[in-house]
Amino acid sequence: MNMVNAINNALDIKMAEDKSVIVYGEDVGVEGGVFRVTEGLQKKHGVERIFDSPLAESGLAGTAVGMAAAGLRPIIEMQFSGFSYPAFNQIISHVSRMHNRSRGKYKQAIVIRMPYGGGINALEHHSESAEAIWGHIPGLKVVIPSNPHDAKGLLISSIESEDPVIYMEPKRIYRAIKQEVEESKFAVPIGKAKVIHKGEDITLVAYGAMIREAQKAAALAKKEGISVEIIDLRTIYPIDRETIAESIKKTGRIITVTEAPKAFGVSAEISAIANEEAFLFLEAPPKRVAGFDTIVPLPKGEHHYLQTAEKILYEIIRTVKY
Amino acid sequence: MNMVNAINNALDIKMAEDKSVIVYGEDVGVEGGVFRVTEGLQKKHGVERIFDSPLAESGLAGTAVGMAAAGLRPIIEMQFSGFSYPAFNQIISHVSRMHNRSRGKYKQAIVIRMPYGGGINALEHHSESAEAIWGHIPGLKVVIPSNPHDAKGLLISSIESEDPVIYMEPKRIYRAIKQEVEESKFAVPIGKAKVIHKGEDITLVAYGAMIREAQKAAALAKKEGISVEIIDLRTIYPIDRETIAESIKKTGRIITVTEAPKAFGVSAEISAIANEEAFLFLEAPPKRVAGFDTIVPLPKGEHHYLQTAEKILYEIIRTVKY
Amino acid sequence: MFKEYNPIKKKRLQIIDNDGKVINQKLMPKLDDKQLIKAYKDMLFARTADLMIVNYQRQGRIYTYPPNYGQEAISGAVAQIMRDDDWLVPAFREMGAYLAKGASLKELFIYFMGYEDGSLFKNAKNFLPISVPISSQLLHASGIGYEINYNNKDQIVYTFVGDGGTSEGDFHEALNFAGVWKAPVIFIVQNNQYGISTPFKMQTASDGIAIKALAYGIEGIQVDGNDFFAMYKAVEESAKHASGGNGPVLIEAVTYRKGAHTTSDDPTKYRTKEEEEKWDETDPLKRLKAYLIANKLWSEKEEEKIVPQYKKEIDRQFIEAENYGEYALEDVFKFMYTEMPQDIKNQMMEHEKFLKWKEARS
Amino acid sequence: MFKEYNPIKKKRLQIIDNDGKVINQKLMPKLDDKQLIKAYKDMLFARTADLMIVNYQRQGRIYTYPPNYGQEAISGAVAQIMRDDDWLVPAFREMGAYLAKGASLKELFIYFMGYEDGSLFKNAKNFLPISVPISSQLLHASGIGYEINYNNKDQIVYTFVGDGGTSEGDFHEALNFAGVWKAPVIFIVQNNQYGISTPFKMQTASDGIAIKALAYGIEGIQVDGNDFFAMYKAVEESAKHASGGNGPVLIEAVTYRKGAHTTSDDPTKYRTKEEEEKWDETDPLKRLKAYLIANKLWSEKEEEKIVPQYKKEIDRQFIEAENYGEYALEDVFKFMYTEMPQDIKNQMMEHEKFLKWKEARS
Ligand SMILES: Cc1ncc(C[n+]2csc(CCOP(=O)(O)OP(=O)(O)O)c2C)c(N)n1
Ligand SMILES: Cc1ncc(C[n+]2csc(CCOP(=O)(O)OP(=O)(O)O)c2C)c(N)n1
Ligand SMILES: [Mg+2]
Ligand SMILES: [Mg+2]
Repeated sequence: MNMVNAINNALDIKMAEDKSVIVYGEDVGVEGGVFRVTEGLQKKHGVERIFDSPLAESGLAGTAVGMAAAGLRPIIEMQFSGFSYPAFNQIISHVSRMHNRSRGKYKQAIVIRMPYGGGINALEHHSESAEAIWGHIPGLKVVIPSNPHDAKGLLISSIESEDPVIYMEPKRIYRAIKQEVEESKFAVPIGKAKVIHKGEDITLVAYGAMIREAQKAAALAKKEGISVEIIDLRTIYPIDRETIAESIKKTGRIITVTEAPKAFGVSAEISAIANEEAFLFLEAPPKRVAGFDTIVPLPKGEHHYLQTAEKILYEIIRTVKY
Repeated sequence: MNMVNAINNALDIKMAEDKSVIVYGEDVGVEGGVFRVTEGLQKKHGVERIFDSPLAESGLAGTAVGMAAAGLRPIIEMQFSGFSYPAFNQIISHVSRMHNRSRGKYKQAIVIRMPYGGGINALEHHSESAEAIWGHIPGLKVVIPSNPHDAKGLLISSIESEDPVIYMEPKRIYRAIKQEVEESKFAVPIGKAKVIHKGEDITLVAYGAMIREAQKAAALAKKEGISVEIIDLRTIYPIDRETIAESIKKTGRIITVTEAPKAFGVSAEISAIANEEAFLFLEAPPKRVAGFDTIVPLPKGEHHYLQTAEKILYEIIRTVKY
Repeated sequence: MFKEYNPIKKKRLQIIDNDGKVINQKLMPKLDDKQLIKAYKDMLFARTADLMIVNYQRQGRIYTYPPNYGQEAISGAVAQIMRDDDWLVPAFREMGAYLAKGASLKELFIYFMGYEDGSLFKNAKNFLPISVPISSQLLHASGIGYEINYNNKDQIVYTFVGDGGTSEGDFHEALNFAGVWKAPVIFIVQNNQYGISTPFKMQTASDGIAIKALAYGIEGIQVDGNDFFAMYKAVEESAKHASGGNGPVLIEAVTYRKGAHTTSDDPTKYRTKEEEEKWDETDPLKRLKAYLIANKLWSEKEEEKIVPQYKKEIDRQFIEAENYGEYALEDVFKFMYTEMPQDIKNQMMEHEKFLKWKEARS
Repeated sequence: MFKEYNPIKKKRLQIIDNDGKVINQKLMPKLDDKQLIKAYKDMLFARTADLMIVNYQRQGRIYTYPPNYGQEAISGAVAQIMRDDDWLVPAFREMGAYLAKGASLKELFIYFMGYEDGSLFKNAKNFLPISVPISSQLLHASGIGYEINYNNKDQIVYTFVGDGGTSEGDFHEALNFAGVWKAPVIFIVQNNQYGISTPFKMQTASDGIAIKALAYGIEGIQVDGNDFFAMYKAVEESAKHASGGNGPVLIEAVTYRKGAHTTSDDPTKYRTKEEEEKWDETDPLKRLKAYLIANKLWSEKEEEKIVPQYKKEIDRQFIEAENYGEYALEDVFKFMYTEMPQDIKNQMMEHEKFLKWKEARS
């Protein structure tokens, strides 16, 4: 399975299992979504359960709030994360708050799926990475898989979560990675990072499409005699401080890799956590390998912006030599 | 002048000076805004130049984009920062991007004013502090004054900025601080923090209404024999790394005070900067005195949430003893 | 009726005049005496409470409150028709509807005293909390409407918004979604002529609000919102329409906010005494009362007797609310998620440590 | 004309039939032969370019592109009327209008090849860049309209959106603001029956889009968007209306997207051949050409002669665009602010250091 198949499979399983699960969004029905993630599901589960919505993202999120309050488990798709912003008010004012506001009376078992990130030679607004913004909003969970297996397991967990989940899909690797993935249902827990590569000298924290780059960087670093530990964050919020802290306590050095803008981003949070959880173990300043504080350039300029294995290696070497 | 007077005064000066400056927003006209910040300006400058808009925040920001492209310098008011979110798409997709997208052809000399922050016993959504979100968006400048003098000077700079500015007003201290403020025009530069209290043992970085708390905490700390340096950040983005770094190099310790949620917030960015700019000088982990990662409680619970001088003192002592 | 009052005809549904005389017998809803008296009492109770809350607020015993004064017929009509199972998706200025849904005044007081607990509405089924971001709640109503159709339920959603709220994008999206989905939602716009200080003519260039229904292919009707009978009739027909699988209805209830926008507002800044007096003539309680008295269903004496009883009851609930007690630290954290994430637990524990330190110091 | 075609009458403005025969002489716009030929040539050029771009894309020489195929009469009409000083606030599917405004194909190619520089439009006055977030541009148009009134300018704003785009909240807010401000904006909805794969009937329950004008108290008109003359007439009258201080107009141009949504889309997934063929009969170029030929203003021979010339010219500009050159690192940073903040400068310098290191290593 590639990631597209895995997500489709998770949706299929949960729709089959639970009639309260419904899926809607722009073009998710007949067409199966612009990335074909929901392909075939309308045929199988019917137009009442998976359907095209009018072109209105606030409408998507706002109606989901009502459906969830009434007991459904809506899964909505934002066609691109860069087009989720018209829904911002509904998400920050209601999706994330209704449960608290009603003192637990009204659940918000909502999943908001959105492809995100750069590297696909797309038009403006199609390459955004705004996970830090969602992470900063109390009441949301924010999840990002880096491979088909996790994509499936995390989506199952997200759909089963009683609380709202922003489920961000690294579209750049939608079809880039194939894995054997169990056909039957399994869950990957939200809130747990995973050490996907053991190492001794330095910790790399990454997620989504950056995992691939981190892995390549680790391979390059190995040739330089540097042993890299890689943590796949998997959940942006609630963030897994323990796994990060433990790794730093071993390696003494940490770099966060993210394609989002640097200022006020995920990498800053991880620097702060490094300080709070493992200050005395730090042998070099926690480093941020992040996007520039600029707009993602159009395709011809995107290579300047994207984080590469070499850029990571460069910072690994600088940090180890510090 | 208190801060309300100072802002009114800055608006008045710029409106008198420059016909391209216009002001609009919900209830800013006849009524002079729900906080009376624009009181009297419609009488003076006319209904064409300062007027009530329909109740629609996306409309406010979106029309400002067009006006600014056509050469006006619109100043719009979001009645509360918690109601700026319907405008989020316009701000992130256009206000912050039009200049870059058009390669400098179309300026976005827009000021978006918004009262923010807690402590006024308000209804839900009236106590938000989302400056980190604005700070994370490339293309915006984000400014927060802590006193009438700076409020005026920073607003003058914001209106004169060729680039868009999110100008956040700590409504809790709208009328709490009175100062002698020059009646004539002066500017406080965007992007420059200010050391407002010299000290030796520890640095407090704060802004907006938290400056008062920081000052009280510094006074309390003094009694404990701790000398505190206070930096008033004044600009969230572009953030003044130099002033922060210099102070840490002297004190070796830093605490950021903010009323916004902690995770992925301003205080994380400052922790990251501390690492990047002054790692070898750090004698204790940079600390975040921030809001909980929760929704600001309604008035009866707000005391739990708000940062107080005592809470800051508590963390000062812990950090100094570290 | 929707044909007869199609908004393009620019007619406003009215059944009694300002003196309570029936001027449209044909459309007079069938209500028996008991029902009529109950309706009036509901409105009277709501108004009594409303005026008292404004006083409580002046005494500093409650925070900001948005008075309903002058708009009671709208909620009053809904109150008589809305069923237990129906949904109520409120804005913030329709107290009569909340009470009908099973909310207690005490809970509302607790809410406006600054506790989230006041949104729990223990005995109210299918009642969302008050929604502050203008118009955003309308989409929730459309979503619930989808659920009702999806599960073939016999329910209707009642939702409220103000005239100012019709300018928000969410108003448009909510009516559009509901139209496409044929969702059984009754959108009630309380056109009280102002959004805070902004007069209706600055909200939109359209001729009223009911006409906006045409943009969504749904029924719309403009109603004299200060005429209880007209409101009753409109809501009754709308409920039939929506229940019958015919989709949503937009009701424009033309009314006037006799009080301030909220207790922090001063309307003398932006409107005239003359205007207020003109609208006073249309007062909804006055009109229904005149009708009842003319029909020997009510008397000044009864009113003089009952109002003090109401006041006592309201005050009792208010004092109960005032004794609601401490806002526990845990309440800040407890409902953020169904289960508290470790991070949030830690933040709470750290804060408790600080509180202990603080106590020890003092 | 706006009265005659008031949307509540459910009439669609049409002037020629599918064979190019005039069926509405009364409203036939007055255009001389030269103007007519120019209009057709503009449309022919746009279509030729459009089809070539789709091919370039297949060859991997340009990125995603949204074809205009089938919708050329709409931009074609605007192109004849829009003045140098007027504003054009585009969506992304009205190439003919861009060219009329002074944009070059070369610039458009540069844009779709992935350079921001392609949005500079050096010779185009008052032309905002292509706007990708659906409907968001409409508010910019309303804002510009305010500026025009504010400074008493003699200008009009032309802005475009699709049928799908009418569902967005920004559509509502833009028309509402423009209505209240009496802004001289012409909102042109290209109702091409689909928003990507979503058919119009799933966007809204309303009977067409023109009727939505009533919600804003502005003029609206439904036009056969594949009829050049009808579009011309509608735009001409709208421009007069807006110039005269009467506020905005909403034009619904009923058309069909003959091509794919973008070059990444496959319409066979969601629509039938029969439907496509039915619409083929209404093709705007075919119809105008038939009119011209019948009036001896054009011939197949002329067309055969001119199309290859167009192709050559288009290819020349395309190749020039292909040689546009490197995207300098600085271009990522340079336009973020009027002056680069130190932080951003530092980020650029740090990246240059890395690039040097990388070069040294290899
Ligand atoms: C999105 C949003 N913007 C602004 C506000 C501030 N605000 C509260 S009430 C109000 C006016 C509402 O007017 P209207 O819709 O007519 O309702 P009314 O108060 O008259 O009942 C405003 C602007 C808000 N609550 N939400
Ligand atoms: C806010 C937003 N949401 C989603 C998209 C993705 N998207 C691009 S074009 C499109 C459909 C537009 O349909 P319509 O408005 O009818 O215009 P058309 O493409 O038919 O010209 C969608 C959903 C977007 N660009 N912006
Ligand atoms: Mg109102
Ligand atoms: Mg379309």
